[in-house]
Amino acid sequence: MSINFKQIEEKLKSEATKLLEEGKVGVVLAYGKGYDENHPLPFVARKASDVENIVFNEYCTANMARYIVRYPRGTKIAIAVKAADSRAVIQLIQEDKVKREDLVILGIPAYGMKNAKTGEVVDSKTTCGMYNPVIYDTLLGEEVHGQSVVSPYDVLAEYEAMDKEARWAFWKKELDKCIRCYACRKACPMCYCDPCFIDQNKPKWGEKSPESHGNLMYHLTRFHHLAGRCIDCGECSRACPVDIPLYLFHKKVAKDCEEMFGQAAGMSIEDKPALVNFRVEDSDKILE
Amino acid sequence: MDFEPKILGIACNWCTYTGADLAGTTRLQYPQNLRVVRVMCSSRINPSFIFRAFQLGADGVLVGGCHPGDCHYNTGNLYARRRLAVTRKILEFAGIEPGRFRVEWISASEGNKFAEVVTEFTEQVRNLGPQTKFKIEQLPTPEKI
Amino acid sequence: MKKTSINKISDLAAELLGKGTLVAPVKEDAGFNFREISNAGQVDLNFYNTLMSPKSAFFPQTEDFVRYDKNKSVLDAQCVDLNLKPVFLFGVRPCDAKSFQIMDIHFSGTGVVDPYWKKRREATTVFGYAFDINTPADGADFYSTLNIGAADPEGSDVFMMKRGDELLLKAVTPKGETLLASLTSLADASADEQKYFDDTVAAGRDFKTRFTCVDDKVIAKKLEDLFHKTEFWEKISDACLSCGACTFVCPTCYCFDICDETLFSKGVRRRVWDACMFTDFTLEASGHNPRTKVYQRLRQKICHKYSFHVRKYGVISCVGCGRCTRNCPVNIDIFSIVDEALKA
Amino acid sequence: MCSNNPYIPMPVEIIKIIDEVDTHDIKSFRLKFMNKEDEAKFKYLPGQFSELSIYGRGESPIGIASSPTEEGYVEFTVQRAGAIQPGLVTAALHDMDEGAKIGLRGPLGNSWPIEFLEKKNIVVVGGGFAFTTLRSLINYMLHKDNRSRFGEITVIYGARTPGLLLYKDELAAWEKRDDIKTIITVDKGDETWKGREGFVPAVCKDAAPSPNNAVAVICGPPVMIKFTLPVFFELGFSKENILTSLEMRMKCGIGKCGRCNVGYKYVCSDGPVFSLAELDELPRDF
Repeated sequence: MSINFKQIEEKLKSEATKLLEEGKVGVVLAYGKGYDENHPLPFVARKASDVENIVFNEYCTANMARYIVRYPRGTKIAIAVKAADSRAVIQLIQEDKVKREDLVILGIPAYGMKNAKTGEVVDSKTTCGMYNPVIYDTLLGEEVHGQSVVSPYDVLAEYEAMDKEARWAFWKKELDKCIRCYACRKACPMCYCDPCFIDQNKPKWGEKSPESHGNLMYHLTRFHHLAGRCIDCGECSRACPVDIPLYLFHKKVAKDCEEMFGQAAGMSIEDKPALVNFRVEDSDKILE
Repeated sequence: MDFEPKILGIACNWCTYTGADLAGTTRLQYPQNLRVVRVMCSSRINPSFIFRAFQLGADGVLVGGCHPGDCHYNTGNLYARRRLAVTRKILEFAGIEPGRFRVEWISASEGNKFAEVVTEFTEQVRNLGPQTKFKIEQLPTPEKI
Repeated sequence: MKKTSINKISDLAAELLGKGTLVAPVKEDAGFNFREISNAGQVDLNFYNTLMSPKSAFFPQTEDFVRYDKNKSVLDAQCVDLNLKPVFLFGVRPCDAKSFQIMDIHFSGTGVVDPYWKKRREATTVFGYAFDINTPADGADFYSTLNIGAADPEGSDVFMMKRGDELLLKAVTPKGETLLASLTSLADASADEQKYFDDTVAAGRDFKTRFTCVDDKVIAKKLEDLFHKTEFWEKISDACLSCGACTFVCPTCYCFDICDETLFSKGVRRRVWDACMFTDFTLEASGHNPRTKVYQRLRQKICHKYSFHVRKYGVISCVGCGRCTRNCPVNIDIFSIVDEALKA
Repeated sequence: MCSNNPYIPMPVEIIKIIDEVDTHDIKSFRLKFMNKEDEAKFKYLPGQFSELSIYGRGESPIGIASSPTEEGYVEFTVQRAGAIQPGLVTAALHDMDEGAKIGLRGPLGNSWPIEFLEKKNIVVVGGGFAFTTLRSLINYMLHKDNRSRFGEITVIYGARTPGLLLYKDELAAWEKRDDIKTIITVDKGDETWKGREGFVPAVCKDAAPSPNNAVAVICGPPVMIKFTLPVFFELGFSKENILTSLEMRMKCGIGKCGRCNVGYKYVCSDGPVFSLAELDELPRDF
């Protein structure tokens, strides 16, 4: 069985038309035509007549949850989500950035998505590796079953096995490449702070120039800010023009959080984000 | 040459800082490598403080707070515990020796524990040697073309 | 006109290295980039185009102005000098070579002259490098739309092109002429090769990608008229994340910030690339920010390149290299936006 | 690289600090050049601005408040900024004492068009803190060598409270002179205030300066400008004869860094002074 992208696109269009015509939502966040087939754009349909421009194919990797916070509170939004994107939506609901009742979630079960820049398949190596959306109102297509499930943390084994000197050398090399275009934080559905800590001038956490120490400060703090919140969609790494494997660090922190706090990000709207929560019985072992 | 580590201590106002005072008034000896910054609660500690301390040349960072359950603000240190646990993991994955960062719960009456922890931690950091990974040696002039 | 064999390119590189600093494309993880060459063997001409633009040879991401000590008097601040050896910027694609001329207008052609740009520009000899005439485009670029040929020597001092296993080099400016004459690792080209060179330059002009006939003035006027049509810009910017990737890779984006970076008391005042897509780009100390919304910033970017720049300097500030399109995290294509604006 | 480099500030010394208002967040700084040749080079006209530069903090574009006719120093009136992001430079300036040394880059931008203003009646309208370059202009015109070059001068200046009026001594001196008509108003007076109360637009309406051979120079907070302009249109001033000075975030001050553009004009190098007619050509993006 493979994913029938054309069918999903048709369903997406008909759902979007219905929702817009009935006035149930003000905007539909989906994907639209880009400058060629392999480069679809995030697209916002506001009227039923916009719907014809919606597309869905294997290159529609963008996480549309990024755009939710852009609309004023109370806007009725329909959003097309894949597995990781749905977790981002849940996380945003947990953080009270959007209300569940303001959202119509159109779930898309999918695998075999491709990175538009490199053409590589996007799988559990760079993302959470799930196939089915965790939350949805309407499922566009059939749930995927029978695909082999690979732990998203398998890819970490190689790096965890490195000794700390090698790991530092690896991260130093990778983070030194950073040109501070901030595509990672802008592509991230969880990075909605304005201003971002790195843009503050008092206290000034990092310099604006792309030097090692500023880059380190920016990225480490960003990893920390996303601890227990990162839903492993891999957008940051795909957005990066200089190909820094940011997903590795995010995965590592997500894995640790899951182990320590017994909770993965964006799996249930009942949860609270791990770091703004505690249990009295949390063990001091986590500090050792 | 003997290496004298520079250690940043971040202590909560209500317990650890008072504990440090007690250690002082009871004339307990502990190494002078610790520079203490007082914060109102261990949950006030922004993880960036710790990253920044390492960047500015700290060889180790010691965080002190009230015992879980004894927080002056009821729950502050319970949040801090989770947060600092993550900080620790991040430092470790980036390649900083975990022994350079320590969180201890020290109450206002535990002057001797404060002295013990500082002594022990200083020795530990001394054995790890200077921290060079994060430290900014000077403002570099990158010839990035 | 001169020539050399492609597999002897390292000899040429070595000779240039002996004369000064060589900056040439090097293969890295994310793609090719212009880097200062330390070993002649590093030079690799098997690239389509570099990830980052070569503007950094003249306008590096950070340029130090002054070194100071906060605890000392302002009189003790030291101005950072630029000591440049001759620089050879090797393997610049025609569209990027053109971008230098456009940036010249801004930095050294009008108003106050930027001393850093001027000095670096004077020290540099640009070796242009024609696109492979068989595969001159990759779908994202549209330089031909802006009247730049696939083998356009304009903007280069020396222009190079491949012919089979040979690399042909022709001087375009007197500076290039003097340099070529002094290089011993090159052989003289035959009349046949001369003809091939000229034919290719001509053929490069005929090559068209994604072509919409455009007149600078028409676009500029159209965008000016569209400026206050908020719905248009909102629609265009729906997908935009307002990150700085497009501006940082762009060969003609010149916005910068002047920052004081201090460590303890010592510091340096430097300029650093900035991007009009950042929220704090226009944030005033009073708290007022004229461009708080994504559409305002994207509008500024597009209009600046295609309208304001034409009005101010008479030329579009875009060379169609396609880098912004290639590197946009959400596949926004500047050409499509302009195209849509023309239709709107 | 170091000489004639437009990015390198000239060293200046703060020779006098004047606390201007009762909220103590606006101070005037008198600066003296430490190098004679810098002073000789620093030739400016009213309306221009400079970058005040403090190493380690940054630079701030500030309008020149003194008139070129005042010799031996340049004066800047600076408000401590920091509503949203802390204003690093202005805060540092306010904490400085007389004798401190800072950097100065300028003069930058265009000036009030003196030649255009010559032989005309000038109506100067200012509001609050935006009076600095207007004060420069007024002092310039009032100088004994220059007074005959201009027609009647009317100054309308308003602030929120009497304590917030800038340059109080000079205002008093102008009120005594008979070659300048000075109207001072405050939004709300206090017990000791004997002058006029009311908003600037209303005062302008009352004063009703004649548009004949007259130019209005208006500077103030956006809300004041918004309501004052219609008054002047009603009085019969044309857009060419209303001048104002714009504000944008600036860094380089010489039209290179690309952030202060309004349409195709850079406020720092093509402005900050524009006539309304010029502004009409530009998109509303400020």
